[in-house]
Amino acid sequence: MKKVIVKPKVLHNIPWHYCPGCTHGIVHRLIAEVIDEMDLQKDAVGVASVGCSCFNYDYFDIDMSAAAHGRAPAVATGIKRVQPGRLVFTYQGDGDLCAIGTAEAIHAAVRGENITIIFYNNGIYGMTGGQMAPTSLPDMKTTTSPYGRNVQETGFPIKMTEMLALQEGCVYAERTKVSNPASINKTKKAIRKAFELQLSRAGFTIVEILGTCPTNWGLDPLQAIKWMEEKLEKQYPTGILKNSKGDSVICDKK
Amino acid sequence: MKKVIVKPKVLHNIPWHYCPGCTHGIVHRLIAEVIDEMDLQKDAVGVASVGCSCFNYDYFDIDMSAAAHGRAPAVATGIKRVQPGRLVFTYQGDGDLCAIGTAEAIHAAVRGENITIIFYNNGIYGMTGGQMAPTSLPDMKTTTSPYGRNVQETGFPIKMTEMLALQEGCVYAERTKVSNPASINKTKKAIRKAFELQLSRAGFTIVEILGTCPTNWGLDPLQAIKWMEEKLEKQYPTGILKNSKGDSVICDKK
Amino acid sequence: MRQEIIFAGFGGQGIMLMGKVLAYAAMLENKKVIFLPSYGSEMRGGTANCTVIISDDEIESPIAENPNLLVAMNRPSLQKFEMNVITGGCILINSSMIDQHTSRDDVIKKKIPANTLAAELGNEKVANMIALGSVLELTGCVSKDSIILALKKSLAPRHHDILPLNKAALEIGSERVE
Amino acid sequence: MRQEIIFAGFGGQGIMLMGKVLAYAAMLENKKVIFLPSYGSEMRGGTANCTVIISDDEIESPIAENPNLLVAMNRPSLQKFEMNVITGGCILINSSMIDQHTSRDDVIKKKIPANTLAAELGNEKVANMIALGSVLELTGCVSKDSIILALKKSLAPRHHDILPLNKAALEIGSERVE
Amino acid sequence: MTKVEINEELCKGCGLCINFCPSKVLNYADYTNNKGYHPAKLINPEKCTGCTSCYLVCPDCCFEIYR
Amino acid sequence: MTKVEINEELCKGCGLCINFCPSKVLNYADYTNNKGYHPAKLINPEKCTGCTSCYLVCPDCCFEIYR
Amino acid sequence: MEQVLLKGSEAIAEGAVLAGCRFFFGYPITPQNEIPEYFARRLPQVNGTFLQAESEIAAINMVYGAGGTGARVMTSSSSPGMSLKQEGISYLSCAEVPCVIVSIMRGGPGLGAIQGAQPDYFQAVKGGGHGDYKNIVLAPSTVQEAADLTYQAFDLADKYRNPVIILGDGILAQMMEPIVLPNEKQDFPEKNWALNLDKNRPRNVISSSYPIVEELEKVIIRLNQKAEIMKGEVRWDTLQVEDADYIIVAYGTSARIAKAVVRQAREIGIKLGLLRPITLWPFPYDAIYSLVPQVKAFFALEMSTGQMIEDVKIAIGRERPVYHIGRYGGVIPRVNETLEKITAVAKG
Amino acid sequence: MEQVLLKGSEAIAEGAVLAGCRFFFGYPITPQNEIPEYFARRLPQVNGTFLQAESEIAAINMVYGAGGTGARVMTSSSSPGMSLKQEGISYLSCAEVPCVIVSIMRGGPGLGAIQGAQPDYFQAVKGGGHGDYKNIVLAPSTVQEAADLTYQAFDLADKYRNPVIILGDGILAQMMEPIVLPNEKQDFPEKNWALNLDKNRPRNVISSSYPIVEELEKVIIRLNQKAEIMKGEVRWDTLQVEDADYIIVAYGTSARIAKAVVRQAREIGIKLGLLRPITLWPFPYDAIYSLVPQVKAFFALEMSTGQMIEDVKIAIGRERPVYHIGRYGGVIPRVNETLEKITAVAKG
Ligand SMILES: Cc1ncc(C[n+]2csc(CCOP(=O)(O)OP(=O)(O)O)c2C)c(N)n1
Ligand SMILES: Cc1ncc(C[n+]2csc(CCOP(=O)(O)OP(=O)(O)O)c2C)c(N)n1
Ligand code: SF4
Ligand code: SF4
Ligand code: SF4
Ligand code: SF4
Ligand code: SF4
Ligand code: SF4
Ligand SMILES: [Mg+2]
Ligand SMILES: [Mg+2]
Repeated sequence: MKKVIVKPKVLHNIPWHYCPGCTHGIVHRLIAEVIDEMDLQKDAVGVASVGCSCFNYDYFDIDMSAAAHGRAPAVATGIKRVQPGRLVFTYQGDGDLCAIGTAEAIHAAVRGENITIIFYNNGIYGMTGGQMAPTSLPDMKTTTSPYGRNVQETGFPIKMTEMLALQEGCVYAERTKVSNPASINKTKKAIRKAFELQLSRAGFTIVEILGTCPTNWGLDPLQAIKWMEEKLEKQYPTGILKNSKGDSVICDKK
Repeated sequence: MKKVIVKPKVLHNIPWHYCPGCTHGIVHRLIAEVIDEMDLQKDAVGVASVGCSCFNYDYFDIDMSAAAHGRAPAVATGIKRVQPGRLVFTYQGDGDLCAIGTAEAIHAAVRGENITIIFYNNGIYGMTGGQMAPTSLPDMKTTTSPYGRNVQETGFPIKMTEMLALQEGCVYAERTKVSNPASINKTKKAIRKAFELQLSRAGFTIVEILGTCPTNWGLDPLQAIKWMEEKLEKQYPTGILKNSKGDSVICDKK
Repeated sequence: MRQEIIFAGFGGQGIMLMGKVLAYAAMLENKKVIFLPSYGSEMRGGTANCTVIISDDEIESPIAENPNLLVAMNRPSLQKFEMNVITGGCILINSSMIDQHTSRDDVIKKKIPANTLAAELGNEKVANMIALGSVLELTGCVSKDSIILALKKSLAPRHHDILPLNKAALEIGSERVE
Repeated sequence: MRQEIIFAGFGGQGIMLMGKVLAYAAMLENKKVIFLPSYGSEMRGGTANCTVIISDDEIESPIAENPNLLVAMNRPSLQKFEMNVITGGCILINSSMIDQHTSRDDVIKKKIPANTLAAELGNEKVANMIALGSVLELTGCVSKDSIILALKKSLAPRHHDILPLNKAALEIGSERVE
Repeated sequence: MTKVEINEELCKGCGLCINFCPSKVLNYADYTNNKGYHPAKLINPEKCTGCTSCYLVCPDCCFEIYR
Repeated sequence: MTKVEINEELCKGCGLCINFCPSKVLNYADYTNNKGYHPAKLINPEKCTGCTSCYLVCPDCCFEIYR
Repeated sequence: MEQVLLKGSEAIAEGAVLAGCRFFFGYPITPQNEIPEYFARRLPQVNGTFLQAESEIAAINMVYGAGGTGARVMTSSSSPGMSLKQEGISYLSCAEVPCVIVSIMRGGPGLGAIQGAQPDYFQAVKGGGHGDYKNIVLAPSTVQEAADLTYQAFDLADKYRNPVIILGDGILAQMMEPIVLPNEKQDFPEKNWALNLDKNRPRNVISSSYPIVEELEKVIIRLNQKAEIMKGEVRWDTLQVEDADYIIVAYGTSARIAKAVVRQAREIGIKLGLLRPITLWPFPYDAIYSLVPQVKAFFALEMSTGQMIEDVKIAIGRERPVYHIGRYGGVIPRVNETLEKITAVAKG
Repeated sequence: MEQVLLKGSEAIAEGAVLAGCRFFFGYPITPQNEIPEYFARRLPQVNGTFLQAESEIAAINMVYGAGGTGARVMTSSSSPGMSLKQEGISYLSCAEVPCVIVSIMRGGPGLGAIQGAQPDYFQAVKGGGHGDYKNIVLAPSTVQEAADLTYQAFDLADKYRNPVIILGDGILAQMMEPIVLPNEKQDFPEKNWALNLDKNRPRNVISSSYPIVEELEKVIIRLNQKAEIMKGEVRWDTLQVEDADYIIVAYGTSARIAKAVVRQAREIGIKLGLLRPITLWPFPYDAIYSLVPQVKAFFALEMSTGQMIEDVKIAIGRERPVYHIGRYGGVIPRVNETLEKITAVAKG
């Protein structure tokens, strides 16, 4: 019998610290699969950010740099400028990317920095215990919006990937989700596409992936998947937001 | 004989430190005129930023707060949250707003903060001696792009106001210029519109004003005006980018 | 009198609540008390633990340096903390979740099948209160009444209907510990 | 020998260049030298000034505490700096731009109509070199040749055609100072 | 013929594989692993079509699939 | 009838008013002000229409206009 | 006087609310998340405003804005976040905007670990920001003190028009103790320097910009004179120093451990005393120096590799040895290991 | 050995280029704009990369990325910008990423003034960031030294895998002096810890995150041991200390003024000497202490209200008086006013 599918080679064989059913793990595996398939283990550098995924430098068996909260795109820029031939990607949560790291992400896009941001959007600060993120949904209850996110006081969910897509330096922006086998395969394709564009030096690429946080959403893993599809995806429709080296450009959907 | 037009009441009667022909002064006067006309001297608080305009707290005879570089929208937020009834505006250059202050501006827009940003865009860091800004034009020579802004290395001019306009919390965004009497009058109308919307608590408003920096552009004041209209405006077309309490919404012009 | 107790288990077992309620009860009895939770990334992957120190005198160091009781609600917790208990101290094991016992022979070994008994009471969630009942029995650090009062004061009135169940749990815990 | 010279005027008069060229020339003569420009927001609104200290011995403090020469290229500069010059020092005035003279009577007063003379030479821009010529005449701190060499070394070869004009300016400056 | 292996010690009992297996091959084990979770278990291995859905949705990389 | 006054000490001689005056009322003075600039000056005051263009474009608020 | 059981973080937040603080701007970071979370629940109940900023930098600058209006305002963070606030703190000090800033230290440097530690003493006390400025730094060591000192911090801030820093650690923030809360404050000082919409006064300006150096120098001299006056707020606590041969100097959580060490040392016949600075700035130099004649050696117990010890050294000079005792990165010093180190010195 | 006339900023930048620095990330701020501007012109000529970041924070984190690959990399800023870099500096130190950071001090706090001053000593030397870390801090006092110390800083950074800070002020950065440049460096150390694409080694990780406190403690202890070794790099200079009754301690621009004061003091019969720390961390405590027996009093001349003076106090204890002399906010101390203050003490 042939091994058909096993843990990707670039993943260390250690258990992950994520909560049961948290889809961070799925996204990690997808990245690893793409690196394996593109045979980039020695050519890839990952930049870990600060959030639940902050220990993922232990999980990927590739060169890794662990950035300060929000600064992964700047760190990736530093690496890429020295080693323009390498695949450089960041892995960032919505708190990391859309709050404290807003400027670093936007300016990486403005510069058309040849890096890829893998943006894990679960609409909440997972690591720190479920505070409101700029991506949290209207009326969503979190530990810092205990009465529900009041849009009058705190605004509407940020349009982050849309902003990045707006910049000329951004050549590819897609939003996907990891809620079932089909969408997981689609996410993998998006990651591969972004990596390929990066290696062809086309410019800045981002894949936003809707994921879960069962723990801080207060839902069990399956309910969380459902909530993601019903609520999160409604706010953040999946699809290609920009593909300036390809064809369709969907920008502001409103 | 009646005084028809004199220096607005809320401007202190002291000379300004701006270089000859620098249009910062025009914009100051327009803000002052609107405050006068709306009779808001005691109700307005201005937030000065860091750039050539950083001493403008000395020029306006209203309560003023001088913010750290890039942080004026956060300072304005702090003020507005305590005193929601006041007119709170920031005055920011393109370096201040589009580089170091990117996140603060975007999140003020995301929150729909009831403040107005007056954004003076001269495509360069004036105060510090003519360095490249995220708004500098492709191939533009500055002290930090001595061989011209290389878009491959440093990207294309940032779409700042477009990004702000993209957020739901932003209700009004207009780009104007101050290159002749007509456009100056138009700018004044835009400022007034933004202030009125703010006072009606509609949300975040921004007026981007194309202005000159004769000194660091290496041009005399008249040449500078021309360059602004010929080059800067080409990159940054004037017009209403968002008016969600009115009608037309022009977003990504691409 | 001074008690240093470690409560340990996984998230969802109500570990923090056990500690907090005990601390509250101690306060109600005018004792000196400190509650110190573990926190942060330790809690990812599901482990949770906290310590309570109760004393008649001022509690100086907030760290339980010489715990005299470990309440181990699941297997990894036992492994993690069993060596911390002082000689002559006690290890209370939730025997519904842990099939072995500690290898230490210089401590008192106690068992309570907390989940099983809770299920019998009709609500697995009160396993923690059952274990807490055992703690009261073993240490006598506060009275059951104080615990009930603490629960009452910390719960919103609309939740007071669960008090009888908790009281029953405490009692079973103190009776059935062995 | 030690010279502390202040050059002051408005932006566009080539004030910094005067100082830098003088400093360069001093270096070429193997003297100790320091050039210190004013900078930053002082320069908005058009004022500019710098100091040059030339000495045979080590220059310790980079600040010209006892300037023995002020070169005032416009009116506000004279007002700003005239009180700084030491007793017995000298104030050189660009009489094309300044119609009065210093009120100090404990200093030597000198004049050069730098702009007028520069215009006569056909290029108002060399007013600074004319004033610098006067400085050389008044202080003897470096030779004209060193200045020319300094200019030559600091200009790209394609600009060397302006050297004769500058040389002429220096000479006029040293001749016509009064 | 397909063989599916589950690394029970990595499993956190989230149930995603169980839910997404189109052939109802999987369910929770009645025992707990060392971490205290009820791991997923093949209850109808013969029904497995090798569709890899379980592998795809498992957040903890517990699956290996052979054909 | 219009009267235009220029505050010469505020003027920095930028020339914007001169350029934008549709009636060619303005030009540089041949003297300099205290800062050293040649200020703007009314050379044809009688031609002034009171259009306020000069006021509008002046960055240093040098103008007052009376009617 | 009813007792309540509160976490250190909650005590800080409630102390602030009772002191009239109605505005909080912050950004989540462990181990102080309970502070913003408490405010998020509590402030809407008292017509206050809780706002989660997009970053620590935005938060501190919102404090600058709100504080400039005269409102009682607070922010809180932990080590990496506090580093980001340093520019803002320098601005607040220079512009003399009263506010309270809570720094809950964790293991550093870098991302470090989230357990309690004390390695940000230098940052808080010497000034991690740029320029010459001084902020009062209060170091609570119990949950009761966390509430009380925060409560008082607002008065101190207003009294001196100066930021006040509460310096705690993860242990203090996370532990619960029974405490008695202070009464709700009713009277607040007038602030005619503020942007407070008083239509009868001339406009005000809040700024830290002084382009003319002579003016800036005057401001710095004035701030320095104010700092001299603020030195009068110095506070410390002592335990069994009267007859002590040896003194531990320790603050915050370390001081609690030190207390136990003192008790145990006495039990084995070592005359140990404790001096606990409550204000870290101003530091109780004189109080410490006054112990020199009677004392053989000093110990600085810190959860850092040695920061406060420098102030102890400045206090006592080279007249007595000062030994550093510490654990790092979130490891808490044990009573017995600390005692061992002291015994080793005491028994020679 | 040809002399060139350079600004301090340019000397720093060219010193870096000659030391093999090929990457610069920075953000404009007066009075150090000539550093990025020099790199913007120069680096493209040597196949290097100059990148103007969107902020100081981005710049320091780009340094973290680039330094992690093993490249020689630099950033520079001035006071407010340096405050913003503190989080990043803490990360760099903890992750042991070698790099050179130039801090050109101006008048602060707040926006302050842009003229040269020295009020960021604490920030650079004690650590404005969070956590226990130590960086070597070099304080050039001439343009020649600006080039030389920057040149050497890269070797120090690589030798210890540690950031090195060049601490100067606006005067140093802006003034021009004739200098002789060092030779272009040819040999560079191997860096097998770096993300350097060496396909024959296992992967590397650059991180400052240690969630398990015991591990973090080990790292801190190791960093602390490294700091002890780095103390061997202490450097200072003296002028006429042999027979001195009084000593000025001063660094950077202040030390130049102090030199003139020493000369003039000697002229009026006061035996004054100068001790000039070249490394501010490690600080020359022993060198200063060794002067105590012969010296009646010490003076700390600083363009701040008193920061380095604390280290002088630690050095000498309370055995001799230490007087602070300073001007602030961008005002430069005058030779004669300084001499007067010293004379007042010397003449009693
Ligand atoms: C400067 C700084 N501020 C705050 C934090 C605390 N912090 C750690 S993770 C995090 C948010 C994580 O949320 P997100 O990026 O959405 O990731 P998730 O955990 O949801 O995957 C925060 C605020 C920090 N480590 N550093
Ligand atoms: C934290 C910080 N970084 C950098 C600076 C230096 N600085 C002052 S003004 C300025 C840029 C100003 O440019 P812009 O905002 O475009 O205003 P302009 O002068 O062109 O009107 C910079 C970088 C500063 N003061 N503070
Ligand atoms: S807290 Fe949320 S995001 Fe973090 S590991 Fe748990 S489920 Fe995943
Ligand atoms: S430098 Fe430019 S922006 Fe600044 S005052 Fe001068 S012309 Fe205006
Ligand atoms: S491979 Fe498909 S059918 Fe087989 S167990 Fe997995 S999900 Fe079920
Ligand atoms: S998806 Fe993975 S972790 Fe979840 S139950 Fe199945 S095997 Fe276990
Ligand atoms: S008002 Fe009009 S016509 Fe009169 S001077 Fe001004 S611009 Fe000219
Ligand atoms: S526009 Fe104003 S400043 Fe310019 S020349 Fe005319 S009056 Fe003078
Ligand atoms: Mg998240
Ligand atoms: Mg600008």
